[in-house]
Amino acid sequence: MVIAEIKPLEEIKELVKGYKKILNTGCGGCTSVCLAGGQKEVDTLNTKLTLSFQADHVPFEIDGFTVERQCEVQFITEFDRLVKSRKYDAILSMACGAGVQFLAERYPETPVFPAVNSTFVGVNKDIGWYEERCKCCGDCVLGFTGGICPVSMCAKGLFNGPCGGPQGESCEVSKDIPCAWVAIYKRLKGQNRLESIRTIHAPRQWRDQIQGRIILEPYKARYVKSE
Amino acid sequence: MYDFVRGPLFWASAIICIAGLIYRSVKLLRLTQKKEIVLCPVTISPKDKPAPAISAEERKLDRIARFQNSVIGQHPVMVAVSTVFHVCLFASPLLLLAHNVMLSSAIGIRLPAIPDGLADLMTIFVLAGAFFFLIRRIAVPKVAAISSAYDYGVLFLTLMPFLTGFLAYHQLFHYKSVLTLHILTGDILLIALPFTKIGHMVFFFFSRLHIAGEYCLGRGSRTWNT
Amino acid sequence: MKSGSKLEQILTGKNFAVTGELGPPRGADVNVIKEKAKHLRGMVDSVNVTDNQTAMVRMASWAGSVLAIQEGLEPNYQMVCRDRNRIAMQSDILGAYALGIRNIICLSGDHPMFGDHPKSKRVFDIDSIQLIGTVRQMRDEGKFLSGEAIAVKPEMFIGAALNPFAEPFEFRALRMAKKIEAGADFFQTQCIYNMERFREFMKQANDMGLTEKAYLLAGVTPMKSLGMAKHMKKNVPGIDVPDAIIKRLEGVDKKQQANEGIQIACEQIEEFKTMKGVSGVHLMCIEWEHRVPEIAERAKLLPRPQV
Amino acid sequence: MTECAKAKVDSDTIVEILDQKKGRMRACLDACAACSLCAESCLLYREKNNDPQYMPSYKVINTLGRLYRKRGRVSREELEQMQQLLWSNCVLCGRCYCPFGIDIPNMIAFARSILRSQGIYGVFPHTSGSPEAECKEIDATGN
Repeated sequence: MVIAEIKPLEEIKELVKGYKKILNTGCGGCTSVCLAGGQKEVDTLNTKLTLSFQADHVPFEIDGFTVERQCEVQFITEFDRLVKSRKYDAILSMACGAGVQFLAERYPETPVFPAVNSTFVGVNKDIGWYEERCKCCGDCVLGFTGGICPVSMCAKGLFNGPCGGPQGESCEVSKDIPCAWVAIYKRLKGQNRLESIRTIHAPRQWRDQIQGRIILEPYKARYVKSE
Repeated sequence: MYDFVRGPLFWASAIICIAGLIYRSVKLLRLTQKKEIVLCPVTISPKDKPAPAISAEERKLDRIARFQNSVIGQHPVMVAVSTVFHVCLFASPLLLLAHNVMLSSAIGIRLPAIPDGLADLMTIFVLAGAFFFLIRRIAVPKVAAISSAYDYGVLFLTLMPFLTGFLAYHQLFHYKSVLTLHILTGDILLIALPFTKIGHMVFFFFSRLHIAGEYCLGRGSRTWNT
Repeated sequence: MKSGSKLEQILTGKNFAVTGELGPPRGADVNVIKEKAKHLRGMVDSVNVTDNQTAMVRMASWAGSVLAIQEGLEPNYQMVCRDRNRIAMQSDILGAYALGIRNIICLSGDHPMFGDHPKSKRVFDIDSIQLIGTVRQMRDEGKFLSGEAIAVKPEMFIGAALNPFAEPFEFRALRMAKKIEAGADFFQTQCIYNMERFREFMKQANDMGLTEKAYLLAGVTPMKSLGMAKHMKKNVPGIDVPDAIIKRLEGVDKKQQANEGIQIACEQIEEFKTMKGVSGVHLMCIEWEHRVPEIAERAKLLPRPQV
Repeated sequence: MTECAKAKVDSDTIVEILDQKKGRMRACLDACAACSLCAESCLLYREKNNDPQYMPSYKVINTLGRLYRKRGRVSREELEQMQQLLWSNCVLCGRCYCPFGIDIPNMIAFARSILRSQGIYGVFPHTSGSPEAECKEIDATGN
């Protein structure tokens, strides 16, 4: 899932400064799961902002509303009624960058601000501990790397690693990070699949260079423009 | 009848209660296992600037916001009533002078006793709490939606010894019958304690204090087996 | 001949090659290069011109290489994958060739985290093996990575780096094989201190027939002091300093440590001269260029052959 | 999925799965005091105007709770009602609060796996539920 981190309060305050009536929107998807932008975080942030602006003697009003996911139209339309009736000056979104933009697109006349930093696609290692596993590079190589991603786990993102830098089994950048390629080598050796990294992997055709778009095969007839 | 509920039945139910609670605790222990807490460095890069220190003011804000949005801040009445209810539920029967005198004469140990007036007040709190819960169950839609006969039954079961105890203390109705009923319902409650949802007392201390999770109040040093 | 560079001629002529290192300055001062070149001229066959070494901003390595040519040295133009994508790299290769550069060394590069801009965005569009393949394709097939034809091919002698001391050890020879397959003509190794492990590695490389397909120059860095030895053992990634070296430096007077360091290096070079599969040495005397003549002299590497 | 297979409920399989986590799940179900304090922690409960059907405890009691109570002997219709509660009424964001520390999301996930064993899958607004139905729907659009 997308892992996000809540922005420092000062930064959020700076973003919404000057707007008197704000809607803070939570997301029940990834940012909720990683404890960054769910309903509880919306409530807590709203209390903090209210108290903080109160202390500054700045008029400020904030509502909170959380929907299933902000990356789907059918869920963000839930905000329509509120946005129309309450006439907000600005919207804060605690969803990932995708959700923020989807909201901004739906309410083009209202400024939409992010309250979290989307950081990576990762796993839930333990409660409150998340680790990156995927860079969404658009061309998965896990098949030949023993299920260990060199794009996100190797500091240099090498496809023909390891470089000359590992210190023991650690990456050259920090002894606290395991070298992805040492791990790849070991796993493939254990599976008797070293062949797959003895061959040279050619420069790849990066797919994450322009905005990504996927239309599933069965839906192509429905959406794809005919030339 | 009086002698039976006071004598053999009481001892039987006391033993069943204690054994049952131990059984529940052991079972929970066996359903869970020690969780190894892996330590990891907070910053990976030695050149990462340490996060700016959070100001005392922001910490205070954070505390207030957390408190206001916690269950205490959101449902102060409910939390207050249930806290008082639970404290009195335990304290009044355990610390009642009359109970302790009997306990002392039977097995020679006794707990510190509280004045009868205070115990009486505590009983009233328990009854009031039970009444509050009852009204809540009936009148609040979200509670009504999940309330079954079992929930009412357990509430009744919990309430009865206190109601009869209160009546007996104030010598209302036929004393001996009320007293017998008091002891009988008390015995039944003791037996029911480990085997009904009242067993949440064990679960609460176990789960909230020991099982890792967002709302864990302790270190979270245990986890479920599967 | 692939490029006809002096280094290539020396190596193909079965002469024991010596390469040196010339780090461009952290500034636009040409005199720094002139000064360093003065000590290296005539002592080594070609010099590595490093590409923003340890991720610190320095004068561009192609510019340093051109300045080296002007000073009468043949440059081994280093190129790392850290800072440029495949477009910039191919364009720099064309430019370098046009300016008279004939040797190129393709490297991954140190991570930006080590440098003065630790939070810059790393590129690594292609990795070092892919870069070797790119240069080979440009030279041998006359094609860009895209497959389109190049009007005048950049004919470069392609070098690569090799660290026999990093994990996983068993994979290091295989990686050398991969680099040869990609198109590496010669290798320079990481600084060697652990001779035992190096001998082991060479045996592996010889057995696999790798040293018949590419030239290998053994990396030598004389210890300036005990402090440097300890620092390298502790802090420098991928360098294996055995305790014996530390002990040997500890055994001599502080003033004699530099001398002892050079002595150790000379002994190593003597062994490399006769070691099967080793075609030369790569002398990395970091910020110690003025001692290169002395080292070359004492290691009996002089005079350098004329080609 | 044929209509015939759809009508049948394989109670043995349900019981088998129920038994796998019996100790833990029963302990959790037994601990629920039906206090309703979990309600507000559910974003859907609040989004849907405090509809009790979205309350975490309601969802668990009426799905997993019922499956244990009836020892797996439930009708297809009951399972379909559970499907509503487990998929439409829950996004499994994992944030339910329980004063006793009952791990409600885990119980919902477990109940979902039981329903899947009976060929009942997530309900999505654009499909009729099962992957088979989704395929059919796509076929119907001419692909």
